[in-house]
Amino acid sequence: MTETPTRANRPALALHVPEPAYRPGDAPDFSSISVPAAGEAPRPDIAAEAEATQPLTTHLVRVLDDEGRAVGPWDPRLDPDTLRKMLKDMKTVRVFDDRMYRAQRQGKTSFYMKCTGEEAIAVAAATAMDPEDMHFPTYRQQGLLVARGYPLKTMMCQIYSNAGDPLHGRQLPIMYSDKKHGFFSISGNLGTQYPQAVGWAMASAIRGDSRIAMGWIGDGATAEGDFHSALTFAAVYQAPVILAVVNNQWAISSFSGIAGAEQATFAARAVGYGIAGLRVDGNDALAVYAAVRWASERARSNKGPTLIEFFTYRAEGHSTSDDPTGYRPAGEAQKWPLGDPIARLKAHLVALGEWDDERDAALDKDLDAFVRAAQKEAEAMGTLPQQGFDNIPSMFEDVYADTPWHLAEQRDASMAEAREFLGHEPK
Amino acid sequence: MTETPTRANRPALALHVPEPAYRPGDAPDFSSISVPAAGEAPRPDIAAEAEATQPLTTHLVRVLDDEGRAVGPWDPRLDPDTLRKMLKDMKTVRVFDDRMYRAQRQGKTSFYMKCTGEEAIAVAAATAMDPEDMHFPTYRQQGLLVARGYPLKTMMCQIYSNAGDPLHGRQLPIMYSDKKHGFFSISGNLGTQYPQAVGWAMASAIRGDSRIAMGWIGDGATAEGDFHSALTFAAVYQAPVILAVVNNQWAISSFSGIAGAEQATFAARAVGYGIAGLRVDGNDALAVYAAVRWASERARSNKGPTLIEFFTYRAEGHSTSDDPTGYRPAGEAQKWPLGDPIARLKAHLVALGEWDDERDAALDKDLDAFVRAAQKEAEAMGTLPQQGFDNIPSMFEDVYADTPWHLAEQRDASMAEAREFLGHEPK
Amino acid sequence: MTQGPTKTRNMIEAINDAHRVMMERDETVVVYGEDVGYFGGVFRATAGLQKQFGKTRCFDAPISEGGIVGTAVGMAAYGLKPVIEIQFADYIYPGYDQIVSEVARMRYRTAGEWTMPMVIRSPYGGGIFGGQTHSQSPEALFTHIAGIKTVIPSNPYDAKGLLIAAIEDPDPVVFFEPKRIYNGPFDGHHDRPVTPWSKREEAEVPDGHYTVPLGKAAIVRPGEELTVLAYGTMVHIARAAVEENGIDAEVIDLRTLVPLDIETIEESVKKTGRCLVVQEATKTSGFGAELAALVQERCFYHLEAPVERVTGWDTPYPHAYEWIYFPGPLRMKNALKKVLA
Amino acid sequence: MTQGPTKTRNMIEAINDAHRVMMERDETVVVYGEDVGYFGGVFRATAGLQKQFGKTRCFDAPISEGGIVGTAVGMAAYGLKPVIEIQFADYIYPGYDQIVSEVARMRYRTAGEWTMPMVIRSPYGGGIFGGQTHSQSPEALFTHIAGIKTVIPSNPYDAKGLLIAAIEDPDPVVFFEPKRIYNGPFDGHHDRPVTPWSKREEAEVPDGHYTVPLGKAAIVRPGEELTVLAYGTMVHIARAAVEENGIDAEVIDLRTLVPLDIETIEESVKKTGRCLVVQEATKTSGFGAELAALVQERCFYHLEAPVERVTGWDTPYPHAYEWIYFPGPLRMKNALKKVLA
Ligand SMILES: Cc1ncc(C[n+]2csc(CCOP(=O)(O)OP(=O)(O)O)c2C)c(N)n1
Ligand SMILES: Cc1ncc(C[n+]2csc(CCOP(=O)(O)OP(=O)(O)O)c2C)c(N)n1
Ligand SMILES: [Mg+2]
Ligand SMILES: [Mg+2]
Repeated sequence: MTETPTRANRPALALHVPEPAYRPGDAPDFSSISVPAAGEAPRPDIAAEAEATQPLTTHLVRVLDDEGRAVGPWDPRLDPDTLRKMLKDMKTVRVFDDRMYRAQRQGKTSFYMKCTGEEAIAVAAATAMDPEDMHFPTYRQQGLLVARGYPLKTMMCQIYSNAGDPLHGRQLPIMYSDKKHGFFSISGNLGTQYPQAVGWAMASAIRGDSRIAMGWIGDGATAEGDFHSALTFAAVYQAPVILAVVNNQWAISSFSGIAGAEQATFAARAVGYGIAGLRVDGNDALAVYAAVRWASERARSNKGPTLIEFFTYRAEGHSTSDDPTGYRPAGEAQKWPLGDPIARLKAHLVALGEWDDERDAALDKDLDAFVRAAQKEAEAMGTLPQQGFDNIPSMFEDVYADTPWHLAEQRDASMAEAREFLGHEPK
Repeated sequence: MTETPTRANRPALALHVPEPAYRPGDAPDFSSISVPAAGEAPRPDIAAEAEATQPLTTHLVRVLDDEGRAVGPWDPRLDPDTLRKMLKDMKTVRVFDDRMYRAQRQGKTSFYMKCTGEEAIAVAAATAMDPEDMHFPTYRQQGLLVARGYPLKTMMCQIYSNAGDPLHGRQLPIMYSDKKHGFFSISGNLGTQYPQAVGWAMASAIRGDSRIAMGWIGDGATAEGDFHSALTFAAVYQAPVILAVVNNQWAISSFSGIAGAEQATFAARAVGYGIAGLRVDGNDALAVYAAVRWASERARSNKGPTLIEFFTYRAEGHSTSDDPTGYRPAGEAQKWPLGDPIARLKAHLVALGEWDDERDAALDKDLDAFVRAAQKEAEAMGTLPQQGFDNIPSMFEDVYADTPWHLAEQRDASMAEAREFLGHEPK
Repeated sequence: MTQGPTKTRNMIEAINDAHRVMMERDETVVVYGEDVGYFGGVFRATAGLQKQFGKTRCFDAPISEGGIVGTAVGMAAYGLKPVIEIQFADYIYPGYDQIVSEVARMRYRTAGEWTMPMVIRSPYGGGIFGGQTHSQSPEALFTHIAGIKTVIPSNPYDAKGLLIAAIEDPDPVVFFEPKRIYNGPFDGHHDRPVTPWSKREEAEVPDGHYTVPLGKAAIVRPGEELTVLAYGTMVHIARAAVEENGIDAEVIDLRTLVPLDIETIEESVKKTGRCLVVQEATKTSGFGAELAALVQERCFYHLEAPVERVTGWDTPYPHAYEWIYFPGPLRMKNALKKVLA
Repeated sequence: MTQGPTKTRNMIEAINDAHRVMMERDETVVVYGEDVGYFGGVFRATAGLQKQFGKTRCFDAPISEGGIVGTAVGMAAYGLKPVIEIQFADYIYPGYDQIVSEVARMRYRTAGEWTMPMVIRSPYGGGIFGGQTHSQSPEALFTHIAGIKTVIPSNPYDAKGLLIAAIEDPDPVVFFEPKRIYNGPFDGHHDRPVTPWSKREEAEVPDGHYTVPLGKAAIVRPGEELTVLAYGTMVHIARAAVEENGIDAEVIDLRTLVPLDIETIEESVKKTGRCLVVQEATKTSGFGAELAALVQERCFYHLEAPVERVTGWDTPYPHAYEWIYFPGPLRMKNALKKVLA
C-alpha cells in the first residue's frame, strides 16, 4: 500500500458496483421500466446523419401495440404470407430448442443453448435481409438458420457431433457454420465475430459487390475490445454492415449493468462513433424487421453502418450448464413487460384476420411432428456418447490444407492407440 | 473469391478510405475549420448527467480570445503567479525538447519525441490537479513531470540511459517513470495505460482514498481495444478518473480520420458510454486547466469519470524516426488556427499587465541556461554510446523480486562474455 | 504435512478457502472477474466471498479479459493485490497484451519502483467435452514470458498452499487450475468411475494459512527406472499409468513451471537415466519441449534413451474426439515402454 | 537459382516487390496496416503500392492490431487475400486472440468450409537499440499454435520468394521479418561496419514471380563437424561465428519454423553428431527448445554431445544493454566450443 496522504479536506471516494433490481427471493416488478407506446418513435430517412438517430438510441422502436395492431412509421406493412412464415419459423425455433435441451438432459450431447424469448430477433432479421447477405452470429441466432431453410436434421447432427455433422465432430454443439446459408462459423470466443463482420463488409465494398454483412453480439460481450474494433473500422471505412447488440439483459450471472447499461444504452454507443443507432423492441418481430430493413437500405446505398440494440430478455438459463435461480428471481421472465414475441406476432395475425387458434394449434402439431421426425433421423446417425472412435484420421485433417509430417506422425500414433484401445481396427 | 451473385438491381458498394485535406505539395488552408469564439461554451454543473455534456463534445471549450483575454464561464480566474508558473513550465518543456532532439541528432541517444505545440495540455493539467493524483501518461506528457518539478537532469539521464538513469538503462529514451511525482511508467505499447488509470482510480475508490487518476492517450491510439476497456470499466464502476485524448490530428503518417475523427469527435465517444465528455482547445492553457478542474471536481465528489478531448496539432514530426514532409505539407503547423499555446498564454499575461517582452526574453535566457546546465550535468554521467558494459548484473535484476537459478546462470554467462569482449573485468 | 485441523476439500473448495484466508489476512486483496461476485464464479471458486467481504472486495467484471487485467495493473500500481479470474484459459488471449507487455515487465522497466503482485487464476485443460474453447492448455505461452511465474497445482492441498503462496508472492503469477480434477482425480480411464477427492490424502486440507512454496517440485512417487515430469491433471494420468504397468518410475509433479525446480529434476534424471515429459497441450513448442531441452542439456551423459514427450496432438481440441486427443493411459504406456526400451 | 532478369535489392525492396508482383497477379490481394497506405509503412515495405493499386487495395488502418486481424478474418471469409502489416512484432499481442482463436482454427472448425489465406507480416528482432518494445522475437508464441505457419526469411532472395509463397499458400502465415538485416546482413560485430546487401549474392533478386517453398530449409553452409540450426538474423551471426572460428559446421537456415523441414535437420545431425540451436528470443520456452527436443528425440543415438542453445537472455530487451542481450559472436563461439568439446 502506498502512503495514504493526509488530505483531510478531500471527500472519501467510493466504488460503485452495479446491482440488478432483483435477486433470488425478491419479487420482481418491472413497472418502473418505461415502455414507450408502439408507433411513437419517428423514422428518419435512411440517409440521415448518424447524429440524427440520437433520440432513437434511448427511445424504443415498437410497431405492435397491445391490441396486436401494427402502428406508426416503422410498420413494415408485410404481407400475411411473410408474417405467417415468420410465425412458423419462430415457433420452429422454440420447439427445436425444447427438444434439443431435453436431448442434452438425456445425455445425448454435452451442451445446449436456447434462445427462448428472443426468437423474433434472428427470424425477423433474416427475413428482412437478402439471402445472399452474410451473418456473423453468436450462439443465440439459430433463428437465422431456421428462417433461411437450413435443415434441422443437419443442425441436430452438429449438436450430436455424429456422422452427419458437417463439422466432423470438431465443434461444441450449436457452433454451426454454413456458407451457403450465409451463416459464418460461430466462435466460442465472445466478440471476435464483430470485427470479422466489418471486414467482410469492407471486402464486399472493395470488390464493388452489393452484398452486406450483419454482425451479432450479446450485451455482455459488448465489453470486449473487439466491439470497439468493429465500431471503429465500420465508422472509418463506412462499411456496409449492420451491427446488432442482442441485449437480453443478462450475460451468465451478471446483468447488463456490469456491461455498462446503467449509464447508457448500447445503442447510444453508436452515435459516439458516428454510426447510426437504433434501439428496438426485440420481442416485436415487425419492429425488428423494420429496423433491419432500414439499416440494410442504408448500408446498401453506401450511407454507412448502423448499430441496432434489440432490447429483450433471456427467458431461460444461459445454457444447459447454468441455473439462473442462483442469481435472479425465478419468475422474472413472466413479468418481463415486452411479452412473448411469438404470442405477440400471433396476436397480430389474428387481429388482421389472417390467423386463428385452430390454425395455430394445427401448426404447433405439425411443427412438433416435423422436429421429432428430424430428430429421429439425426439420432439414427448417432448421438455424442457413441462418437469419437470413427474416422479418427479426419481429426488430423484441416489443421492445414495439407497434412504436414508432424501431424501425419501424430495421426498414425493416434490410430495405433485407438486400435489398441478398441481391440480392432478403427473405422 | 466466392460466387458473385447476379443482383442487378442492387447498387455497387464502395469502400470509403479517409484522406486528410492536404498532402505534400498542397497549400494547406484551415479556413474551413470552424473555431468557435472563446467564452461561448456553457459550463454545466460538475454533477450534471453525462448526457448533458453532449453539446460540449462537438463544441470547443475556449477561454483565451484573440486579444489574449480570458472570457466566459470556463475562465478559471487563476492568479498571475500560477499563470507565470505555467508559462515558465511550458517554455521549459519546449527548450528541453529542442535540446534533447538535438542531442539525439548528435548521436548521444537513440530516440527522442517532442511535444511541440502541445505544451499547454500536460502543464495545465498538472497544475489543475493535486500533486498526489496519479497520471498514466503516454510519451508526450513530459509537461507533467516538468510542472511537478521533476529534475530535468534525471529526465536527461533517462534519455541517455546513463549511470544516473533511474530506470537502469532498461527503457527507451523518454519512457520515464516516477512514483513520487505521480507519473506512471510509460509503455511502448499504445493504449495499455488507459485501463490501468481506471484500475488505479477504482483502487483508490475501493480504499476510500481521495486521490484520483488521469489517463492519457493519443488520437491514433484511441482505436486500440484498451480504449474501450477503459471507458467501459470507468462507466460501470463510476471510477474517479479523467480520461484525456490528446487529439493532435496525427498518429505517425496517418491523420485522425483513420482513427474515426471524420465521423465523430473523440469527446463524443464518452457520452455513448454514459461518461461526461468535453472537447477543449488544447492550445489554450486556461481552457485546459478549467476542463481538468471541472473533471477532477466531478471525480472527487463521486460523480463519475470524464473524457476530455484536447484538440491540438502535432507541430513537428512524430519522433526522431519520422519526417512528416513525406505525408503532409511542410507549412501546416504554421497555418493551424488555434495558434501556439506559449504565445497565447504569454499574450494573456501581457494583456493582464502581468508580463512583458523584456521579462519574457529574460525568462527565455534563464531557461536556456538552466536546461543547458542540466544537460551538462547529465552528460557528465555519460551518453548512450558509452553505456551497456557497466553494471551488467543489474540487467538481470528486477525480472523477478529474487533472481531465479536460470537468470543467475545467464548473468554469469553474460559476465564471462563481457569479460572476454572487454579484455578485462566489467565494472 | 499439515498445520492445524484439516478438512476434506476438493480443489474448488481448497481454492475458495485460499481466497478467504488471504482476504481475511490482507485487506488489500481484491477479487474480481466474470461472474465471480454475487454468483461466486461459474466453477464456484469464489462462492461466498462477496457476501463475506463486501461488493468492493469481490465483484463481477465486464466480459473484457483485457480490461480485467488492465485494471488489475492499475490496482497493483496503487498498492492492492488483485486476484483475478479468467473464466476459461481459452479466453485469456484478449488479456494477453496486458499480461505480456505490462504485468510481466513492470518491475523490470521501472527498476523495481512499480511491482505487480497479482494472481491471474484460470481453469485450463480438457477431458470435459468442452470442445475447442473450453479445453486448452496455454501454459507455454506464459512460460516464454520473462517476469511472470507460472503455477499449476494437481491436488487440493497444493492448490490452496500454492495459491496462498502466489497471492503472497511479490511477483505476478499465472495460476492455471486443472478443471478436469476440480472434483476428483482422474486416471485417464474415461470409461471407469473416478475416485472422489475424499478418498485421497491430498484432499486433507488444513484450515487457515499455510503455503506450498513456489518453485519447488514434489516427488509424488519415488522410483528408480525412469523419471516422469508432469503437472496438473497429467500427474494423475502419469501415476496411474506407471502403477498399472508396474514400472518403478519416479513421478515428479512440477507444481511451478517458472521458476522451475531444476535441482529436483536433475537429481532424479541423473539417478534414473531416463526421462519422460508429459503435457496435455499441443505438442509443438509446448512446455514439454523446454523440459526435454533442459534435461538433455544438463543430464546428457546420464541419459540412456532420448527424452520422450507425451502430449496432446497438434490440432485444436476436437469435441467428439476428446479421448483420442487426450493424452491418456495408452499414450503414457507406449511412451514409458519407449523410454525404457 | 534465378528466373528472368535480377536486380540487387535489399530486404525491404524484395518484400515490397513481392507485394507488387502478387497485387498485379491477383486482384484479391489487399494490403493494409498502420501507416502502410499513403506513406508506405514505417519501414517502407509497402511504398508505392497505394499509388499503383489504389486506395482500396492498399490503405492505412486504425491503430488496432485486433481490428486489423479481425477485419482480415472477415475479408478472407469473403474471398480476399489480406496481407497485413503489424508495425512491430512487439505490438502483435492485441491481435493475438484473433490470430490464435480465429485465424488459426477456422479451416479446422469449419471442416474446410472457410479458410484463412492471409499473411501477417511483422518486423521482429533486436540489434537496433529499439528497447523493450521494438526488439522482441515472439515466434515461439506462434509455433505453439496449430493451424498457422511461421516463416522467417534471412535474405532478400528468400524474403521475396517466401513472401510470394506465403501469399499463395492456402493457410494463414505469420511472416516475421528480421528488421536488423533489412538493409544489410549483420555478423554480430556491432563495432564493425556492416556489409551492404549489394555485396551479397542473396541480394540478386529476380524480377517478377518466383517462390521459395514453405517448409523447406536451406543449407547455407555445408559442413561436417556440427549442425547449426538458425533463422532470421541469427543465420548471419551463426555463419560468421563458424567461419571466424574455423569450424566446419553445417549451417541450416530453417526459413519455415512450422511446418519444419525435419528431414534436412535429421540428415544433417545424423551426419555431424552434434547440434547447436540459435534463437534471438528469450531462452525459456523459445522455439530453440522445440528444436532441441526434436533433435534429441530423433537423433539421440547419433548425438555425441547435448544439443546446446544460443539465445537471448530471459529478460526484457534492455535498451542500453543491447549488446549484452544480443546473442552475438562470443555467445556463438562459446557454444560452438561446448558442443564440439
Ligand atoms: C472471450 C470470452 N470470455 C468469456 C467467455 C465465457 N462466456 C460465454 S457466454 C458468456 C456470457 C455472454 O453474455 P452475452 O454477451 O450477454 O450473451 P448472451 O449469452 O446473453 O446471449 C460468457 C462470459 C467466452 N465465451 N469468451
Ligand atoms: C500497440 C502499438 N501499436 C503500434 C505502435 C506504433 N506507434 C507508436 S506511436 C504511434 C502513433 C500514435 O499516434 P497517437 O496515438 O495519435 O499519438 P501521438 O504520437 O500523436 O501523440 C504508433 C502507430 C505502438 N507503439 N503500439
Ligand atoms: Mg446477454
Ligand atoms: Mg496523435
